[in-house]
Amino acid sequence: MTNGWTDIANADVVLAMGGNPAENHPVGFRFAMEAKRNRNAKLVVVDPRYQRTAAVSDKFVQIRAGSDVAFLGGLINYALTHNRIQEDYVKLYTNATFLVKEGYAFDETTGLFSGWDKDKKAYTDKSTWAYDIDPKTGFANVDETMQDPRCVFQLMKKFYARYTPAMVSSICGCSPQDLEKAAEIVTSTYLPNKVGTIMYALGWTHHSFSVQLIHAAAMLQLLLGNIGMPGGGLNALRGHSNIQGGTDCGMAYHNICGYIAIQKADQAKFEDYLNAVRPKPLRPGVMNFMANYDRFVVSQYKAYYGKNATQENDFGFNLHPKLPVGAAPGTYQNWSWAYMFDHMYEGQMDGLFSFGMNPVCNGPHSRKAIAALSKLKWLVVAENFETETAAFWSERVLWLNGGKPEDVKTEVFLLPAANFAEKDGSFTNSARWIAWKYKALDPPGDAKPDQEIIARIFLKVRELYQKEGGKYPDPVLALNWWYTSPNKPALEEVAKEINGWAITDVMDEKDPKVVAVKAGDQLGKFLDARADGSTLSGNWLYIGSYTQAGNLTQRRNGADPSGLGRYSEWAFNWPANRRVMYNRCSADATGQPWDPTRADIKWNGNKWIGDVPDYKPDSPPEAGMGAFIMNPEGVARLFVPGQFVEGPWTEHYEPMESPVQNPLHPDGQSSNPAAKPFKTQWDKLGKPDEYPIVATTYRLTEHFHYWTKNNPYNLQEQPEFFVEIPEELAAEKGIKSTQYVRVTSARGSIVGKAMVTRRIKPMTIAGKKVYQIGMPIHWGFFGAGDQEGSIANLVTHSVVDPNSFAPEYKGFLVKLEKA
Amino acid sequence: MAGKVLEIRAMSASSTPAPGIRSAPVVAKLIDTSACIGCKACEVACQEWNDLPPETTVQIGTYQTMPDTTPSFWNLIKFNEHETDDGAFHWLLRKDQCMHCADPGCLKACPAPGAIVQYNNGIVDFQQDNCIGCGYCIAGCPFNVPKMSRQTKKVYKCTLCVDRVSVGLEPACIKACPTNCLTFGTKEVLLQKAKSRVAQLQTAGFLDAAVYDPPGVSGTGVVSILAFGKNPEAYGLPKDPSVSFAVEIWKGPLKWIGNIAIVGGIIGTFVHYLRFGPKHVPEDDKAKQADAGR
Amino acid sequence: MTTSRRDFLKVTTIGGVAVSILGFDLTSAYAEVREMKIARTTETRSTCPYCAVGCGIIIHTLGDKSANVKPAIVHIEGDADHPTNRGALCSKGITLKQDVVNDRRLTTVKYRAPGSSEWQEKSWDFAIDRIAHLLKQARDEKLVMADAQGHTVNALTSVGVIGGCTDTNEINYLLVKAFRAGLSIIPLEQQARI
Amino acid sequence: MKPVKVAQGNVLRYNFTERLVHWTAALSYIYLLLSGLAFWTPWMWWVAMMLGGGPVSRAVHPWMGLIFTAAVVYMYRMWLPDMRITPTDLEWRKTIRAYVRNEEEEMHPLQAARGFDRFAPVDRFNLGQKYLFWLMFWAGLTLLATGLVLWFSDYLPWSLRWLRLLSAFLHPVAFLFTVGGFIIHVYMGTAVVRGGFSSVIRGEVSESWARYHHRLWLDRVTGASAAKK
Repeated sequence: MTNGWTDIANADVVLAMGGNPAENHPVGFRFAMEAKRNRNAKLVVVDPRYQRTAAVSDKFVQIRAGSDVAFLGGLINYALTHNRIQEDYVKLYTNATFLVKEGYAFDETTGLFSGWDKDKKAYTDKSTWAYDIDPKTGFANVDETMQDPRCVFQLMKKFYARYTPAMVSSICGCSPQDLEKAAEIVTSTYLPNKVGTIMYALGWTHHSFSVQLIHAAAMLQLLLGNIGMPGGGLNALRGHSNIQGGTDCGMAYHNICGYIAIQKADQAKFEDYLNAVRPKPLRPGVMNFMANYDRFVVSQYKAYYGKNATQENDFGFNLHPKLPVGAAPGTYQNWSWAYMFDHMYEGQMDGLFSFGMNPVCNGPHSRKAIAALSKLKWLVVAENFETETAAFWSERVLWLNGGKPEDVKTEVFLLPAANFAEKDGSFTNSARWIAWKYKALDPPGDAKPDQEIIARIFLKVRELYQKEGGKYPDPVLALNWWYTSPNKPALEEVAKEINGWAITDVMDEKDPKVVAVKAGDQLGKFLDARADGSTLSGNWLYIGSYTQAGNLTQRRNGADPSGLGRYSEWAFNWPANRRVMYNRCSADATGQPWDPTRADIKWNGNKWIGDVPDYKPDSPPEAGMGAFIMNPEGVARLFVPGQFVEGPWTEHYEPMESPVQNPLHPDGQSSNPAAKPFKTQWDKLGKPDEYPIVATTYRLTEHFHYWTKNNPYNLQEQPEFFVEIPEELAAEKGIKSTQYVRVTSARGSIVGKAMVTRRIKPMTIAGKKVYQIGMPIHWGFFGAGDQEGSIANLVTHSVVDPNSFAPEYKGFLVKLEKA
Repeated sequence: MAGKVLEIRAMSASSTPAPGIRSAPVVAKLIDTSACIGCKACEVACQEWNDLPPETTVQIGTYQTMPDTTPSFWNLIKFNEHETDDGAFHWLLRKDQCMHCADPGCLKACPAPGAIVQYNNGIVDFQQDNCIGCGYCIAGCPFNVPKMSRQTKKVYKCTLCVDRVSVGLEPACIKACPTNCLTFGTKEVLLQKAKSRVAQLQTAGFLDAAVYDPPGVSGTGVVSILAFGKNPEAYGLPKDPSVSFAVEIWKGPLKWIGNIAIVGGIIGTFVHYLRFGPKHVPEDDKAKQADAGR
Repeated sequence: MTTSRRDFLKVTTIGGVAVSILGFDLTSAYAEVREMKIARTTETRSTCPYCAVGCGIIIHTLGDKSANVKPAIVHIEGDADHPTNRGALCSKGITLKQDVVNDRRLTTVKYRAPGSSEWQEKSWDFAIDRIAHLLKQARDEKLVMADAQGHTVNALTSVGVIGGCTDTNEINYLLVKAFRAGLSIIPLEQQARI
Repeated sequence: MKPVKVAQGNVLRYNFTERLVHWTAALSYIYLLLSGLAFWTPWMWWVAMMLGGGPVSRAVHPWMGLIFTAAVVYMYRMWLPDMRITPTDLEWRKTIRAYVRNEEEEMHPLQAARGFDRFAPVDRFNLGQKYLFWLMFWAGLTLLATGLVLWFSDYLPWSLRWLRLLSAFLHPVAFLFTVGGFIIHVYMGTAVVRGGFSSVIRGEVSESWARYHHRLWLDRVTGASAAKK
């Protein structure tokens, strides 16, 4: 989230799209309801189904699963053609004024950008997706009037002109009037004193074009001047209690803690790596905060390797593993989830640790996951309950793939783990609030907290290396395992380390005679970290969370003098306890708020007051530092110069399995040109003639993922798997509610009760009648009551978005029959 | 201890007036159905707080947990689909539970002294210890609320968490509700809130929006805001509920007529005896004579 | 006969009056209100482990934390002070007690030997020992120190670690620190990807 | 019925089965009445306490109801021929006022013979008894039907709730009718018509009693008087 849950109450318009907050985040959704109640805010819901959020909406539009980009394109086009954009904001805070490099082009017939290699079927040259750079200064050229045909704004207008209401209707299946009505409400926030927010979740991220989809939403919000405003922003709701903290803390193959890209094998020298993570400024005067990343990398190494990270060994640059290069030049190996399971299936892996994960259920394509796990030599699962993954070798699960337990040679350890109530520590919610929780009781029986499991495994391996030696034992032995109780590190100590402290006295950068942070003191702010090895910090983003003032994640001051739901002294909000990100945009060029009733920050002549500014606190507005301090441009990117693999703009591409050819370019590229299916025997994609129905998967409010199937109360609320089927389709197939139906995709099939409903309507897509059905996840083989193995992911495929590598759970093809 | 806090305003089958004389603010629950998202937090909050066993359910072709409330499930969100004349689709979500009527039909119909009580704060509570399981309250209720347990042969329903309310806490469902669809407070304050919310809904285009506080039962302790206020049936609510005529007659005039008749009958026979005495059978021979005489 | 009949009525009437005068007064029982079940429990502030709203919860446990008490969860309810949920919880959060107190909870280490069709109960020492050996073996065999182009790699990709999305930041950090920085494992993934 | 002389001057009015059925009905009715009164008015709640408490009374009441109805139905089978209302009954009804006022006695002995003539002769049961029988029969069936609905009240779907309400209303109405009949019956059988109570205990009545109250019946069972007539 750019903003926060409590901040949503400040919105005038809430667009819930690609998410079903009332269903999946009911308590967070209360702020949307507050906005409705207290500000008469309008709630617009765009979704494949009329669902719980739609039940309280002011405008609901049904679209086909997988057509969200077209709808957003329609909204962008509406804003641009009806001149419903906040022009001053766009000029100040986006790259709309930037000139684009000569050579950049988009072919409307093929649906491809410049740089496409027809033979290799790939973008081999992305060099034209760039700004027009002044060779002398290295800065991008701009046209403040936005009239230059090569400026981002003009190119954008032209690009999205194709997303007419008629075209959107033909792609999404909604009426043109529906689009226009929704657009009228959503774009009403273009006025400086009107703010709209977007709440999205996995309905946007589960596509083969998910990153671009979110880019489109960001473009819309930037055009309307909603980013950085209280009540605005682009808010990812996120699905797990600490999925935010997990990504913050580096649980991803491609970055280390704090979203710093992982070191690559071809970065031979430490300097190469640091240069790769520290971009050069693209405009004069910008802050370009990422230039500080050397401090954070070195501090992170110091946290890892302690005394063994020295200036001489580049602070342990070679102790840390590097991402190996890939087969194709200029690429790197991909170990993201779906790729990991593909590699596992190909026999490239020996072992897997799973801490509370259940890939047989939660990963794409359950049968492929089971086949992949069967190739492992060993599997370690730490869990609260027996899961389908832990027992994937049992006959109960294995029948899905037709195997026998004796053929599965995987050695499996199922370790009983403590749950949330049985240990302390902090969770970071989607509003980036890091909040401490306390232990209420001991785990049952022999169950152990995860820190003990991790520590004991690591220390045992270290012991083995100490005793018998082995391959490259250096990092194992060098790791700084300083905890008072090494076998069971106290999480308070870990929290201290994540924030970091000064190892030796840290001198003030302006006045080197003044000690900024005393040796042994906790770091208080980002720039307390040093690249010279005098500080350590496990995760720079969390600096400020555990300072000399104590563990700030434990703060419980509910005061909100701002009246904007900021709660600045409740827990700790990364970054730097800033509640609204990009809040410099909430004020105009002179530093005065666009809307005085919703002032997040304000220039008082000497400094910025209000929320923690997302800006240099004492840099006057006229200095023009750039509101987006993390971007080397200093502004937000409407046009993305090369960071994404499928183009600088968001174009509508059909899902990998689609009932129609892309109506935008029927003779050109239909699906995402950069998304590539895997090649194993499991990875089949269906064709619309055999699988004519669009299917989507989702959660229900009564269950949490695959956990609550162990809880009798939750099972009572939603006892069994079902398939939501439009009335018309059911009539066509002679299906009645509660009869069993079989849903089959090219990957497998699944049986469940039919829920015949008026809440999903048939659609006309590109002149063709298309039905869509929906299936909730949540059930499996293990749990309270009778579980029948109705795992929705038995029918999903594992093609992933080429930027984020998230699988396409929404909008795939199936056929439906009576069971 | 808690019992001392709440006095009794009315009691089932009471031969004397209920003892409570202290006034207490009448508490109420406001259900803004237009803000209900059907998340069912209230359903399980109720069960969890009251330690009620989970029910065994099956998928019945809707999002609704089960067709109806049960003895161990006192609070059910009903999912009603509604299409307005202009073709707009609405999912009408309503919390089905005891309405805590000011004039409770259940209490009126109940023959067991003290099995149903109404506290001075308006809460209508079933005291299972005194319940005899006759099911008359089921007949007395215009909202189909009381449910009899097959095991215990006692009737159960929402208590408005009287155990919480009596120590100054809000009911469990109220606390759980994420969207502020449920509000707890004194009825007076809640009715004001309801009024302004109805006005807001009317401005938003729901011209029929209204407060559902049926006068037929002298108002309820559970007040609902309905966007389609002219059509409570669309929510599964009776249009103009009242304690049934049959119950009113039965527990009203019929009771007095019956009592008078019974007592009158006994007195009548007694008076008859005093006045006329028994019949004497003539001696056999006299009868024979009489026979012969004919 | 007639008198006895009348006597019967007389006796019952008098008896009834006597009984109702003498007792069977139920009014004391009428006013009973159920006892507040969390009147004297211990309250622990925690955070709901489900979605990312991060609702504050209060865990009520049996006893007052005195030395001789083994706490058990009596009730879990929303934390009214928490600015996000202000006491509210959804249908999942409200049933959290069942997530903790559940007869399906794992309480012993289970081990499945290769090819076996059942679990065996094992000790922690066995599990830790065996896992460490397997992990070291994989690392010794598959760790890549340099690739074909001569780049330093020092990475292990044949062992993966998934998890952490519902565990604390500190656990996530320990996973990253121990498994990536310490044991050189590259495939570290979690729910955010899927 | 075969005339049986049981003792000198006595006639068997009720055989054992009849007495048993009568008392089954009577005792079950008394239980139903007492527990029913407890449910009817809180003033009588103490009766339920005496009967083992409210829940017990509530639990036993329907079973007693079944017994009572069974007895009533058996009586119907048993006494139907005797209970049909005949033209003679209608004749008898014309003088009911005098019957109620015991005026037959005032005439005796002076106008004994005429006195007898003032009343139409009565067969085994007089019209009042027949009314009681039919009242108890129809009320019994009503009580059974409505009682069953109330017994299984919680099984009744909400759409049939009118049935529950109707039953809740009709059950006490029918009850009140039976109470009326019961009071008169008990009063007549014990206080007014001396010998009536013992007849249903021991089964015998004196010939004169029979002649006085049920001449047609006596004539029929003895055969003789019919001839004499």
